[in-house]
Amino acid sequence: MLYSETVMDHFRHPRNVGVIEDADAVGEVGNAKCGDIMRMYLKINDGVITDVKFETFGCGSAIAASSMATEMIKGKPLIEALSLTNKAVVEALNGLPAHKIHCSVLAEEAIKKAIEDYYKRNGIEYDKRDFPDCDSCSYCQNE
Amino acid sequence: MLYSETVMDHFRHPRNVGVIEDADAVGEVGNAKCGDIMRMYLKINDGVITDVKFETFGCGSAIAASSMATEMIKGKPLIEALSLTNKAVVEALNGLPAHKIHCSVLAEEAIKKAIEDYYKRNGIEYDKRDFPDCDSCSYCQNE
Amino acid sequence: MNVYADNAATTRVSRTALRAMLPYFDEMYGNPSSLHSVGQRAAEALYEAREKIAACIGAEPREIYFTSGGTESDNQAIMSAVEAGRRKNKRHIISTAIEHHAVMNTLKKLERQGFEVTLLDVPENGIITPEAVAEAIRPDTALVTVMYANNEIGTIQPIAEIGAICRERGVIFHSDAVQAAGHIEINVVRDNVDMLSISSHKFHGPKGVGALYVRRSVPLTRLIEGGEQERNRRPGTENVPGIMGMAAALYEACENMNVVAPKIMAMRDRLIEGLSKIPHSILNGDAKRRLPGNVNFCFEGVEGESIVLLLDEYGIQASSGSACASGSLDPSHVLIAIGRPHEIAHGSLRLTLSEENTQEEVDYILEKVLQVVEHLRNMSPVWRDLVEGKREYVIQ
Amino acid sequence: MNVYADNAATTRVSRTALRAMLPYFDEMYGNPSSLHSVGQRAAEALYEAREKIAACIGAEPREIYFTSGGTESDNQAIMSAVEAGRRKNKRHIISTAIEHHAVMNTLKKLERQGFEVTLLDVPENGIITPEAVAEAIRPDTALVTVMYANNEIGTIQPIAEIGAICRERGVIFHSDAVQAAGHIEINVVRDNVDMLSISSHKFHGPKGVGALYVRRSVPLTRLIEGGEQERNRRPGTENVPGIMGMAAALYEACENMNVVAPKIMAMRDRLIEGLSKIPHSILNGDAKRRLPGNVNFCFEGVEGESIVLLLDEYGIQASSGSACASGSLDPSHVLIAIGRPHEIAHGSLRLTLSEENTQEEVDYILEKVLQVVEHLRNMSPVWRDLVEGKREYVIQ
Ligand SMILES: Cc1ncc(COP(=O)(O)O)c(C=O)c1O
Ligand SMILES: Cc1ncc(COP(=O)(O)O)c(C=O)c1O
Repeated sequence: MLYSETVMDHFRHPRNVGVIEDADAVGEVGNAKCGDIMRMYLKINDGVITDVKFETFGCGSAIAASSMATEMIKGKPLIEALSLTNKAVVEALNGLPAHKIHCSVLAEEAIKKAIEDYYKRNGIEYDKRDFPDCDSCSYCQNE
Repeated sequence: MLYSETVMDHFRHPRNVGVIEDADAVGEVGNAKCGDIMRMYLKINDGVITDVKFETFGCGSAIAASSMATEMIKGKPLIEALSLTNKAVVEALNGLPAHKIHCSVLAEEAIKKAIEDYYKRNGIEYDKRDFPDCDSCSYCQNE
Repeated sequence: MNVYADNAATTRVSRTALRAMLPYFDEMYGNPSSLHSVGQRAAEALYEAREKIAACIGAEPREIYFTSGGTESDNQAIMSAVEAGRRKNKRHIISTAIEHHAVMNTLKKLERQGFEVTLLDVPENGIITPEAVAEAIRPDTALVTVMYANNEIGTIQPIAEIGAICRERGVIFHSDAVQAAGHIEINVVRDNVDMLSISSHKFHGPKGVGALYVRRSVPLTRLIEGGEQERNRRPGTENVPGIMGMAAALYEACENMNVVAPKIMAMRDRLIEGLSKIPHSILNGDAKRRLPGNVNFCFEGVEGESIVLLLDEYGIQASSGSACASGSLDPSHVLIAIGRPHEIAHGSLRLTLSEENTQEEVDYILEKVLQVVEHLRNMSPVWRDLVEGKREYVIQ
Repeated sequence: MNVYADNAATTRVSRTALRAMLPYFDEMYGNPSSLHSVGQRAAEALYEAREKIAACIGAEPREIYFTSGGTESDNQAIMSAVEAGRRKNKRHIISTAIEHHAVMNTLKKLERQGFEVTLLDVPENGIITPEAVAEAIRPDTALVTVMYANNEIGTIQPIAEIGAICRERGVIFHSDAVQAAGHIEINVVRDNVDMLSISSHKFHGPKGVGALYVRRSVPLTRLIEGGEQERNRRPGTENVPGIMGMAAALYEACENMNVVAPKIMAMRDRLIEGLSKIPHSILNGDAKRRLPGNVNFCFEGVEGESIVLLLDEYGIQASSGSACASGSLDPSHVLIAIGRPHEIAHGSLRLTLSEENTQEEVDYILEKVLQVVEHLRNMSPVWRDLVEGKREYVIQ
């Protein structure tokens, strides 16, 4: 199969799909042009992610990676969520095909974007270089 | 099949194979280098071919063409044998593959060579141009 | 229920084709170049196959060359025309923006070698006009290559009209008929085609074998060097069983076409009608001038691979225009060429039917596609934005 | 009695190979590029086949590329090495005078394109020396290509020794192992081979499919353009059943080699011994360093095609070195290369055995060859001249 059983499980039954209407932070990466968009909604309490939901437009591995990533940060302190790497997501998914690795990168970045949004909303200082920006992404050749 | 049934019949059971020890004429064409040699022996009486035998070193169609050609001139006046064309031999054989046509040419030429030999032995004048000569043959590239 | 609806990708080998192949594996397994009877029996089989295929497309047996598939046929046809052109200092090639990669990438290679390639724009209906070809022809045009029918959106090009123009203007005309052969009627004489590619596995023959029709007077050069097989134009021991399977499959497809095609077209049109009811969906390619079995839709707000994977969960095999499987993130060049924006082109679904499909299956497909599109839209941030008016619908 | 003794031309597809192919025609008929389960099952099959073939020759799965046969593999290997050489301005190629046409004619094409080709002379035993290769290598040598075993006279080249020299000198080394694979042990690591061609139908697999081994670090360029199959190196929908058949056949051949080869060699040696008793006959190629099943003789005073055709009348399928069937009048370039004069080279007979042959068949062959050679000598003007002393025997 193209995807591992874990990927397929998360694709078939994605965890934490949906919206948090009163989210404390929202992060979005990708664009429809390049074929993948991920949006993460966080509820944050005392520096801990108490709830997380996602919406994804994208391929099977994008959906699975979003689902897995939300599982991995739910209930975790922000600082721990920030250190989640795409590699960890790939491992948790039992691997992704080489050309789908970028989906795990998107998941990592969507979380970071959401946390950045939280820092911004709350006037918390942070180092911009720790956060992704779309221009540095090489996956889709924006015209 | 590569060859028509007629070719195979003449190849399997060649007519007039052998030598005429006291032949009135012998003609030989081709050479071992190019893979085909035909030798025709004639008995001639009153300008008529009363007997003919052949020996051939060569492929299936060379043997069949020799056999067919001897059948076609046996009992015929020299003048008629001289007008035997390779095309007639091919037709009598029910066709030859394109790259085997030269075998029928060899058969025609072997007969002509034999008749030329007869003319020479008997001091009969003839036009050299009516007879084949190996140099004009394009089938084997003699180095 | 299991519904195979990906017949443009490849087809099941028919019983007729399989039956035609089997004896050549372990009974008449000779090499057609061998002089002996076992080899000659294989050589005779090859000739029969050549006759059958020729008969199906209005050609003569000696105008048929066997290859390893559609890709090789396309490559050899184009490289041959280009070789002939090179000798006359003609370095211009005309094609379309919606060709298969086998043609497109060969043209790209030629561009790198200094050839000039004009790719004709394709209107939204996916069908180029003969006039566009006529206008593009120049004195130095070595080749016009236009596919008979498109592999993604199924549109059928006006090949006979283009052929007439090329013949009149003295330009070699090749058509990639890989998707057309066995599905719609082809006649190389009527169509004035000089070269035509076919691939066995697209009409219920085996994979790994194809043919190239080359008109008598058109020069064909070798793509590979070796022995003297295929009249010294395509070396290598011939794939005798594969060729027998291809010939049997094409013959059967052409014989049954009049009966089978209308049946498939009815299913196609029912599918098109049903899918059109999904809001913000659009049919790709002309509704009528398309292959009998081809249905291709874009659904706004969802991505193609996930549609395909979810349908597969329901036992439905389909494909998406996007070339995800191949590692590329680019959406289909065909959908872009007919004017679909990138975000829409990513959300395409291709369903390609054969005579093995049933009305019942069509209804099952309709039910499941509806379900899957709804499911995916429900988790799509793009769809949310559209619904909430934050983004404008591309497809009304 | 019917005796197939032309296994170097092609072989019967084994039951194992056929069984491995069958499910992929009409059950698991998916396109390996398709995302859905039917396609992915085919993709998995492809991977299994790659593993099997790799295991047989000591390679890694990702070093195996599937092609349409030995000819294509040879072409792609040579053209790739040449492409790599061109970039470094290396325009010299070393090969032997006894290569198959797939190699020889590719080299001829390259000569026309300005490459310099050194064809190593071959001694009478048909085996070149590693020293000859070492001496021929120059700073601008882009490729050494030497066949593993010869298709006509069966001689086995010292591939491991040549490989060691090429590796040391940094020259790409390709070997056409079409006749060797499945018949003698090959290990690409031990042999220091960079590229190696095989063809399925020479070891009881199906026709029209082959493979090319390419060492990890060696660049492979495309011969044909198209989709991204075979890691973007060989486009075109993969011949899945053919590939499965090839893998199964090679695996079986390699597994059984230790048992089967000695049996075939015993038959071979019995044939050689028997045929040597025919006056003025000579074995072509080294008596021991030859393929297990290969017997090749010249008989003075007779021509090869007629031997083959008459043997066929007795139910024995054999071949002649001369390329009569192909329309050429030239005798085998291999026999000429090992020093047989033209007139002798025309009179060759190749008998190639497989595990399907029996001792009884060998005796039958011996009886019939004797008979046929005598029959043909009796009608041969050349033989008469030899017997009558008008011509000198070439073979004593
Ligand atoms: C040594 C050798 N190389 C290459 C080939 C070509 O293989 P294929 O005919 O399968 O393309 C053959 C057999 O024909 C061969 O014997
Ligand atoms: C239009 C078209 N051309 C060429 C090809 C290539 O054929 P094959 O994969 O058999 O080489 C295909 C299918 O893949 C096709 O659909």
